[in-house]
Amino acid sequence: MAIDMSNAIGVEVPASEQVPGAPGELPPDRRRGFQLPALFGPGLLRAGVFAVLGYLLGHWFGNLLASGYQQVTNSGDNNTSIILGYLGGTIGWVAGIGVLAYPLFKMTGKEELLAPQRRAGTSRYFKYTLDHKVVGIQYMVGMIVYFLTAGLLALAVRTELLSPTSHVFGPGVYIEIVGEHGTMMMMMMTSVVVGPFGNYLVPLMIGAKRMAFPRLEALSFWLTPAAYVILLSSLWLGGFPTGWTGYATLSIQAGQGMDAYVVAFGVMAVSIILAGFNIIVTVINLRAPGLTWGRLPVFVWGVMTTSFLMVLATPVLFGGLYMLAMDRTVQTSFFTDTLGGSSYLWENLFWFFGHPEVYILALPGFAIVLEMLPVFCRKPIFAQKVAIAGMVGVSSLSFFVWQHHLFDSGINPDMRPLFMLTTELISIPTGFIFLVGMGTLWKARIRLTVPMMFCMGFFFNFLLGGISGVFLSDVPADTTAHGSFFVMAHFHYTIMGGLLFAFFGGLYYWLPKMTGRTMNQRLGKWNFITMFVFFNSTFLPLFAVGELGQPRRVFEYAKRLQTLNDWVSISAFLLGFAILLFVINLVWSMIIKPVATVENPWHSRGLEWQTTSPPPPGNFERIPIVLASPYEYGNPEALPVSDLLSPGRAPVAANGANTPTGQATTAGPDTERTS
Amino acid sequence: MAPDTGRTEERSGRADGVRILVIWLILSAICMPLVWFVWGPHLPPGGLSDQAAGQRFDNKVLGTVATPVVLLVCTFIIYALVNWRQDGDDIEDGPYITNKVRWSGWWVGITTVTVLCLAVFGTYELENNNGAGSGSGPSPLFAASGPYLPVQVIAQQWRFTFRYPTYGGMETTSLMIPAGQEIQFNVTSLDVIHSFWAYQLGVKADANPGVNNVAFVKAYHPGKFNVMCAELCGLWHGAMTADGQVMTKADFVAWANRTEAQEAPVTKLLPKYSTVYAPDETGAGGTYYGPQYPVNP
Amino acid sequence: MTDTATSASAASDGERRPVALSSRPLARGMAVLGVAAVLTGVLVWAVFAYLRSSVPSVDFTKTAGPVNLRVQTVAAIGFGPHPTWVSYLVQDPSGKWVHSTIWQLPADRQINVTVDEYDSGGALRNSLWGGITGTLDSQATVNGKPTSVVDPAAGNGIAHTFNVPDLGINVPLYGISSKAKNPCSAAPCDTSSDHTTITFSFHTPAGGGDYRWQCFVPCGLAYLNGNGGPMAAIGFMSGFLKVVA
Amino acid sequence: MTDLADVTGAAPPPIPPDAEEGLALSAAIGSIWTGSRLLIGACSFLYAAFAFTFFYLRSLNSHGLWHPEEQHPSLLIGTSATVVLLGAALLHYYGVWRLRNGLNLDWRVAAITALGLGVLSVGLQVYQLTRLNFYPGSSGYASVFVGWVPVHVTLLLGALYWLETLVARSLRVRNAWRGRGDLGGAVTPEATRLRASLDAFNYFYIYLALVGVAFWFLFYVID
Repeated sequence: MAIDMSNAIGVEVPASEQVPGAPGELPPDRRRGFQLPALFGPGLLRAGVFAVLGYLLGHWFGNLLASGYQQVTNSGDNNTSIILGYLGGTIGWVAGIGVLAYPLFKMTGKEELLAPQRRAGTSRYFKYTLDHKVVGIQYMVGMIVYFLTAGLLALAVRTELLSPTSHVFGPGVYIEIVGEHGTMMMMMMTSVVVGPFGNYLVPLMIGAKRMAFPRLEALSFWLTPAAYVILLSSLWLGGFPTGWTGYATLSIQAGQGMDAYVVAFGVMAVSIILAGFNIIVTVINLRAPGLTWGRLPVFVWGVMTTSFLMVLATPVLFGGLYMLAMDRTVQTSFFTDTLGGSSYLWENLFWFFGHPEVYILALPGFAIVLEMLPVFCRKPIFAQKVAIAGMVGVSSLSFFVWQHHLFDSGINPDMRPLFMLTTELISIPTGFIFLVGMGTLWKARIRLTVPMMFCMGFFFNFLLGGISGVFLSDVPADTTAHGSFFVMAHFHYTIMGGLLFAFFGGLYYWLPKMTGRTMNQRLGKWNFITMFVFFNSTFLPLFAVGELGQPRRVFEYAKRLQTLNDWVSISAFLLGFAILLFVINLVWSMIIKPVATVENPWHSRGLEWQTTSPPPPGNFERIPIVLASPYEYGNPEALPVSDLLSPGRAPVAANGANTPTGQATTAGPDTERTS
Repeated sequence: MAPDTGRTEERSGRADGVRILVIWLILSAICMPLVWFVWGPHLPPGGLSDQAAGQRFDNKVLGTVATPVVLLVCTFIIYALVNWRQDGDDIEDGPYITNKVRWSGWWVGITTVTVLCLAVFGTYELENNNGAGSGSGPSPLFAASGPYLPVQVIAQQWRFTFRYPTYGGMETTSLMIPAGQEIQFNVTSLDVIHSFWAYQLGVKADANPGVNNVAFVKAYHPGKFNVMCAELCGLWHGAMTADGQVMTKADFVAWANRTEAQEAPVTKLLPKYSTVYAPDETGAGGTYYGPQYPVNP
Repeated sequence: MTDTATSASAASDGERRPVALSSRPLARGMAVLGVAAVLTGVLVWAVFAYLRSSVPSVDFTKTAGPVNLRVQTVAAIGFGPHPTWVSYLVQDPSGKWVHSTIWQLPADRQINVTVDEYDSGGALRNSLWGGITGTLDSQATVNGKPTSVVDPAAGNGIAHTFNVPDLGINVPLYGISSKAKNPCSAAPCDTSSDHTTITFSFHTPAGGGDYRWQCFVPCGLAYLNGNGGPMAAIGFMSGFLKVVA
Repeated sequence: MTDLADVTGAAPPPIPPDAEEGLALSAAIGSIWTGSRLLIGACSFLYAAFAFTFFYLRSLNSHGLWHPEEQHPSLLIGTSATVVLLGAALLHYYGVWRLRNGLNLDWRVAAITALGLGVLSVGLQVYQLTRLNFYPGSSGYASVFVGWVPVHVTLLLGALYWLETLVARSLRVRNAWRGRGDLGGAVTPEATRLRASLDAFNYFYIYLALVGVAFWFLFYVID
């Protein structure tokens, strides 16, 4: 939005960097009169209070507007008041956290030239802050919480499916749980990499001291807790029966819980757009001198292509959600065929977003894995241009495949060959990623550390996910697979087996960078092994379950499929324990018994490792000049990656990052350093 | 490293490549026939109908093509993890290989050809009957070769019912079809989106409100099949099932005539057969939209 | 950042210089985490307990011989979170009206159902549900008159149906006139209000199992297609017959 | 940015702190440029969703209810709102052109007028919504119309907020920059940034006006 458009003005210049009073420069405006007592100052407490007040206000206003509707009187459901209440609550929340102060202040024509007080200590993680590293950590914690919540819901789903006929939750609550799980995973996890790693690492990798629009960045995070709470609150309004796809007209028929879906997804859509927007602008404009596009790390490429999808595809979803909200409140008829609308319209709008969305969830996984591979192979990334072409190809093709979700729907049946073609074409750029991965592994010097294990797990899982996708793209084969557990297994292989394995690998890899503490490697190995085994044991049988005729999102199923389903459920619980192992490791290694990391524990050449762990507030002592690609392993002639490795700095990074061929250095924490 | 490492690298690289290739070829040679001949005939959705058999054929082809791809990647990764490890505390750099244009070229070429072949294959299969089981909208490209029996599938929350326009427009709660004859399913919905899935027949067609979605099937022999809803449609989605049966032609005609007579009193209540049924035809609606609107779904 | 390192590794070794960590009391961290874990546990437990809580099931398996089931359908339940919704109610063996649609029935037994229908009638979305099936003799008595088909377009129309798909049962419930003088306004209704009485019998299957049942009249008023709200909520217009072997 | 891209060979001298200032400035200007274009891209996809809806529902014409003859929003109000917005955008465009020629006052007058006209356009569109002879769900056309106007109005309000901050800022710094070329000519980093923001806004405002014209064609000409 326009709110932040002109703010790139020196707000984020750290106080120490400021050159006050350049000749002719205006004296900075001081923000006097804005100092409020601590209780009313921006923060979580005020945000909570404002959110409640905003909700009440919106709810009251909605009642005022719509209480006279016949529809409201008869059903007792006032969707207008719920939607306005949620919107009011969201606005109250962000206002309370302090987002609105600056935009309102700007309207007076003043310019805030001073950076807000740099807050030290843990409390800054609970505040609206302009430090991209703090936002990155906030995102990381948030995403892990959202992931675990949705994961618990998945276990509830599997609990219900233990028996084909007797019910733990019953059909209504079961569908609520399925919808909550799906929606939370799909919408919140959209930012699972771009949020934490994108915000934290992109400036470090491009040698910048900040993001281009730090306020938008902070806002994009602070919208996520609002979306999370709104989505969960749906359960108290009777949930929503549509799953994450929200198909009209069921979504118009649904009760008030659906409003929570609409608003939460809408709020998250804004957050996604802002996050992607910020990343793109940052990468294009804030790269350090010498960081040509050819030297840009693959991770940044991946995150940037993802961001393009986020910025361009999500508005279409937003439009669709808005139409849905209009149908539910002011009673337009976008999706009602008897009044000139069409339920096909939602399917088209939703999947036009929905398919890029699944690549939003896949690309960052590619990016993380390809970024880590060279480090653990001690080889340059193989055919970097092919890798980039793969990611760009996937993201651009993803706009042209959406109707493969609608092969059986009766929409444009004569277009099916085209969409079959585009869908199958997309496996070419996806194949590039495998080429690059295998090329990098070729004759490598592999260190099988925990992040590397997750990389390998990623390749295996994504291979199965991708191959199963070919069955779905073939119309005749899709006739059976569509809408069955086969599809479900397919996208869990690509998203959970792909993205989340990469995410976990990324956490093991970069947490030392982000926190200065290292994860316990022994626990990490067990975490990987259990996760890999139980993941496959959970989802591999589901391919069979689907092909044997079990539709998705059912609370009852054929008795002959009980053995398979029970196997899957038990594996799912064990998978839950595997992830619990990660949480235990995280809490143990980060909080209870932190072990300090050595600098550059993986001996990476990456620019992000050329500064301290965690980096100082301005990331680098000075803006680095990038001299070489970060992947020049094994090249004795290669320059160091940047001029930061000049005399005066500890030699560790230089040594580890740019080991001349054959020279041995000591390894990082991957060699069992438990204390 | 010694000055001639490049050459040794190259040579040992070739040896590794050959080894991987051989392992892969052997594995593929073993697995592909297994998939095609042993697993293939048992692949879902079975052989009750022309369409189901066609889909099984597609599954068989795709499965056989996918096998070497999976094997290649797995072989490569396992080979790499076994042979190209470095252990201990020393960190040694690998060979400086940034690209091998030939490899990339071959890879891109082979994947492109494979993918295009699959797309052509899929299109061919789709246009030749095997895709006829999937919903193709109101005016499908596929046309039945001989006389066909139209059967309307009406989905509503939360049951399927079946209407036989050629038998007085009678409506039943279970689906009976004759073997050996082309059936045209006209799938529609009275409320939200459902999906008509006759699993063993290899038929799946979304039931959309106000739309007639056509699918064809030709069953080979008598047998039972399950009908399920494959698109989340609300509370009882999981229980929205129906029984189906393929009968011999004679049995079917007998059944249909008997049922038509039996159901006559109820058939009288039904609206005239039509491809879609708007809610205002019967006057039954939820009055979601206010009285100011022409119809009240 | 000047705190001493907690790590045991040698800080003097420049190459393996650990990043300095601020030392924090272990006990405090543990306490905070413990509290957080307990709170999370309680929260998760509360959420799932809330989700588990559902409509109570009413037990009719204790009686010997045929089970007499007395049911009523009302135009508006009048209490609870959704007072405007239509609903079924059932009289439990002690004679109390219970707002439940989950009925536990003995297997292989005749069930005699009496429905007091207090809601006004209307059209069916699919008129097939005007036919009576699955009951003894495929018949029901409507206000004392044996009937096998109810025309939704004639008379008062059909208010609700009682439909058990897996048992093949379908009984349309003839509605009261929309101009009835003495309609029942809040559940449970008693027979002094205008109503129709429908009786029918069916036989439960020998094996046990849960059989879902629902209404097929679009009676979820003010929801699209009339199938939202009470139609999509167990306890109002749909439920289970829990047949116990 | 990449000015120093072709550094090869030996490490160049590190960037001095004052050069970092220059880097930050060019990055900020670049960010505003990229950001505004990206904003236009994102908004285009949002508008495209509505254009798609328009043509999709029009081609389906479900139950013959795409657009019954008698359902028409007021042509007069609709046209006025579109023309006023287009006029405002063009006026502002002209104002910026004058500003480049150093005529600061012209821009200020144009910007304030454009702000006023923008508010007027918003007012007209909202007023039109209250004067419809059809209900929101009366037809496909009715839905698209009733749905689209609030979206356009909201984005327009966002743009007007942006313009307001620019005007307010320029008025506040008027005295400080007077004599050094004012907004149009001052060479301070802040003036440069403000001009970049102004240019970005200029594009966005014209974009919104053109979208308004495009949808005017959809709603009143093609209908």
